[in-house]
Amino acid sequence: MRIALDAVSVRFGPRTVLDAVSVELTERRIGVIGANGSGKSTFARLLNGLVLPSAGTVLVGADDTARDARRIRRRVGFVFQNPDNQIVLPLVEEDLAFGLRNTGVPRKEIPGRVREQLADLGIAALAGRPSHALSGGEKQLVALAAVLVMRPETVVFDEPTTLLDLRNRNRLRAVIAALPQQAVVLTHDLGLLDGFDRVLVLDEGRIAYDGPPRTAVPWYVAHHS
Amino acid sequence: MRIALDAVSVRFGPRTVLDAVSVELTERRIGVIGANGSGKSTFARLLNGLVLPSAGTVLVGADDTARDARRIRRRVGFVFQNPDNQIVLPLVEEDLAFGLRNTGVPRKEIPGRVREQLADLGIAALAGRPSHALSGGEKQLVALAAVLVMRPETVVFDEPTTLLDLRNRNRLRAVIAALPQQAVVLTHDLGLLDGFDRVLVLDEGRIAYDGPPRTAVPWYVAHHS
Amino acid sequence: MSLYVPGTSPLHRVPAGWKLAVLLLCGVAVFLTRSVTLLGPAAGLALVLLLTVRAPREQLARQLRGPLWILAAVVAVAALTESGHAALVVGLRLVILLLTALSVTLTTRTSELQGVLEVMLRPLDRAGLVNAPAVALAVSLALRFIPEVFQQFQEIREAQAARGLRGSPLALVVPLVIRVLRSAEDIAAAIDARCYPPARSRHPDRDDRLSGKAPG
Amino acid sequence: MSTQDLVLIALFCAVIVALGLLPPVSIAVIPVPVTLQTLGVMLAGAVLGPVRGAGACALVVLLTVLGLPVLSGGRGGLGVIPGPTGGYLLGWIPGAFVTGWLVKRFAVRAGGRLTSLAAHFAACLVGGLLVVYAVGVPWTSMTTGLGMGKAALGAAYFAIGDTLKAAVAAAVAHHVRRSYPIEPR
Ligand SMILES: Nc1ncnc2c1ncn2[C@@H]1O[C@H](COP(=O)(O)OP(=O)(O)OP(=O)(O)O)[C@@H](O)[C@H]1O
Ligand SMILES: Nc1ncnc2c1ncn2[C@@H]1O[C@H](COP(=O)(O)OP(=O)(O)OP(=O)(O)O)[C@@H](O)[C@H]1O
Ligand SMILES: O=C(O)CCCC[C@@H]1SC[C@@H]2NC(=O)N[C@@H]21
Ligand SMILES: [Mg+2]
Ligand SMILES: [Mg+2]
Repeated sequence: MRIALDAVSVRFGPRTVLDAVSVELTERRIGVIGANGSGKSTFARLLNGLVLPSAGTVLVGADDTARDARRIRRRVGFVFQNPDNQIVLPLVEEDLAFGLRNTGVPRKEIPGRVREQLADLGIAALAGRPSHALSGGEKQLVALAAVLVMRPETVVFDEPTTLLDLRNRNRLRAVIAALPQQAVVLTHDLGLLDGFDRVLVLDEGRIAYDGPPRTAVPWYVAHHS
Repeated sequence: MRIALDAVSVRFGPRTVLDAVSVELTERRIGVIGANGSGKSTFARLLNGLVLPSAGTVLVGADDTARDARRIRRRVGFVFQNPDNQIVLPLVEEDLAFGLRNTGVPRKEIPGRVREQLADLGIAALAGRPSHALSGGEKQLVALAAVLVMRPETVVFDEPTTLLDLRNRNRLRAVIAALPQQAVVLTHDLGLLDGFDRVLVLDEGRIAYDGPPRTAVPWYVAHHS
Repeated sequence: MSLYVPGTSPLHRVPAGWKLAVLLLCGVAVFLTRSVTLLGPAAGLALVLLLTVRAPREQLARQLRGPLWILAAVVAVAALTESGHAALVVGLRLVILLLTALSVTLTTRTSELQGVLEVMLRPLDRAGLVNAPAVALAVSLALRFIPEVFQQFQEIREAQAARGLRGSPLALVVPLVIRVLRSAEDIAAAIDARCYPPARSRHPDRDDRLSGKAPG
Repeated sequence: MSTQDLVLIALFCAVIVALGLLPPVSIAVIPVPVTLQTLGVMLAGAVLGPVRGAGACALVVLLTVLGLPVLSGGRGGLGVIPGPTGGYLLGWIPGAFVTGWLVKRFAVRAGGRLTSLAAHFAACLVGGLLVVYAVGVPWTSMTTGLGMGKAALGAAYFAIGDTLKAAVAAAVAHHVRRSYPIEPR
């Protein structure tokens, strides 16, 4: 899908957090990196209308996030930085089923798709567990599963590996690599970007570098430390 | 300080999360690693009485967490996995001052100590910012500062680097290395443990390995992936 | 977290709708009589009913302790200011209501009651007075977030205790409320991202701007 | 009603329940429900506004009736409603509504710090105390057959605590409005 930012600024009160950013995202694997507070999460939230531009426009396909936010949110899946806010029902399996029920997937197919998605992420055993009693990493995987099971056209990941152990981090890397959809990944885990098509480096609300990971990651490391 | 777990089990309903763990923590730099759901956060919460053992006892110095939780909490600082729950006042500097005021630090000294602590972590610029509107990494650093400014005898860090960028991660590593106090660090970020005195590897609620990082980290990597 | 006690007693096997209907009748009936010879045996029956449920003793004690104290106070006031008979009538009525309602609560799954609720809401939903799916979602959301909010509460208290503060309600509740307001934005976004409300809902897609906080 | 309104209702319901899980500040030996939950009721009205505030309380009532142990001391179930405190519980719904309506009408635009605090306090007192008791007392009288005067004894017993809670709720609502304003609705 084509996501286009045209001269987008985001201001919170007196602070300018994103400053006249123009960029067109069409590649399948896009990474966004940058220092703490550089504006990554804000950038991500622009892509599904959770934050609206103070100036400029964000187009997702042909829709403007300022007008068609609801429709856009169905097409752009979003995995939040904090998984707590993303698991909305009391049991893990109910939570995954929730989105499917809303989109009118036939009742009979739902349990199968839920099981399949959980197995894909290696967390089939969590199906019947209460959501609040999961460990941090378990929550992160469940939140991810709940978004992927919806099969959105584009998936935005805001730091998807923060709470994961080695094995699950590798698994997630494989899952992202295998996704048929477009993926936008914001992360401090630079190794996650191997094989990506394009990496943006944010610095104080501007795109400071834009290129393939092969050059962008070293550029970031050199300029950042 | 000497922290001693004696045959400690933790059960949540039918699930046994820690299983008859006995260990004595006296070293200055102790790491705890293990897969997602292996029991690290539960282990950490035992150390300051936030979780009480279903069986066995936890002694911190001469105090039992089941009886003297309040006194122990002043001696054992705790940096939570999720910084959101830890920041309590609307402005960053107020938040740091808050603990100092409560413990009767003379009024005049407070602003100085707050400034110094923020500068130590490289976040002096955040002093006047509203604490709920910080980025993920900024929050994590503020939560850390708020605990360190109290100068507890022991500091427990539950995954302190998850949201940090490269520079801040390195800074945190240096801060931990320079801490005069005992530190217990639970993390998936294995590089953080360089130079530690001792590393415990948790596996399904038991201590599966106990040794210096030189041997413990490779052991974990080999057994885990 | 429900009060339901798993079991196979006769009361467990009665459909939830029936139990509620009988309970309602019972509630009306006890106020139609002041006869101790009727109310007395009825109270005995209610007690037997509760005992057939075979609930754990602590569970029963917790549910009954508070109400029984209030009951005792009420009976005492009635006995002192009115008559022994009046006190007996009041006491028996409340005992009957308390015990039968508790028997139903202990033997009926939350999900069954939710089912009854849905049936009762259906006509209201059709009349456009209530949005039944929204009520159902609200119930589920509350169940999901009660433990989470409680945990946040404890962590905030914990973090404050570690920093020398004890028992200041203001310092405890302000951060909790702000957290709740903030997370509501994310939770709502997560729900919308999962295509709520369902397409065939009576409520057409309105583009209700999520946050009053969003810039622009 | 937007999704966010629904979420806020559910979350404040959770706050009210969580306040009941805290070890009760027992004033007397008698375990009469002197509960911090009324603080939550006032907050729901004062922070969220009339409609959502009342919604949060209605949800608590619904969960109670569905047999969940959401009231202080882990009580719940159908028996609460016909019991002597059932009226107070039901009174939470109009109580939060009136609190919210008053806050929206008078407190939000109040100028200085003191005026704002006083306006919030008055709103919490009228909604969270008067309105709740106005439902609770006749209900107690009805279910127990006692006269209104005697039933009002219960209200008198709760009044000191509830006045304190109104003060706390007012201060909390005032602070929250300063650092994280949302429009009462
Ligand atoms: N609602 C808000 N109000 C005011 N300032 C905000 C708000 N949200 C974010 N900010 C500020 O905007 C800047 C960018 O925040 P953002 O969350 O986008 O950073 P980030 O790149 O994701 O950082 P991190 O790596 O730490 O997650 C930060 O300095 C943050 O303090
Ligand atoms: N309150 C609770 N009730 C029931 N189970 C719980 C509770 N808290 C934790 N658990 C379970 O106990 C196990 C250990 O949890 P814990 O949070 O200690 O793991 P962890 O090692 O910190 O994992 P992570 O690396 O993902 O943070 C997990 O499987 C978790 O689901
Ligand atoms: O818990 C219950 O049984 C229902 C609520 C009764 C509590 C009432 S509300 C007003 C008054 N103030 C209190 O602190 N408790 C009572
Ligand atoms: Mg971020
Ligand atoms: Mg953990």
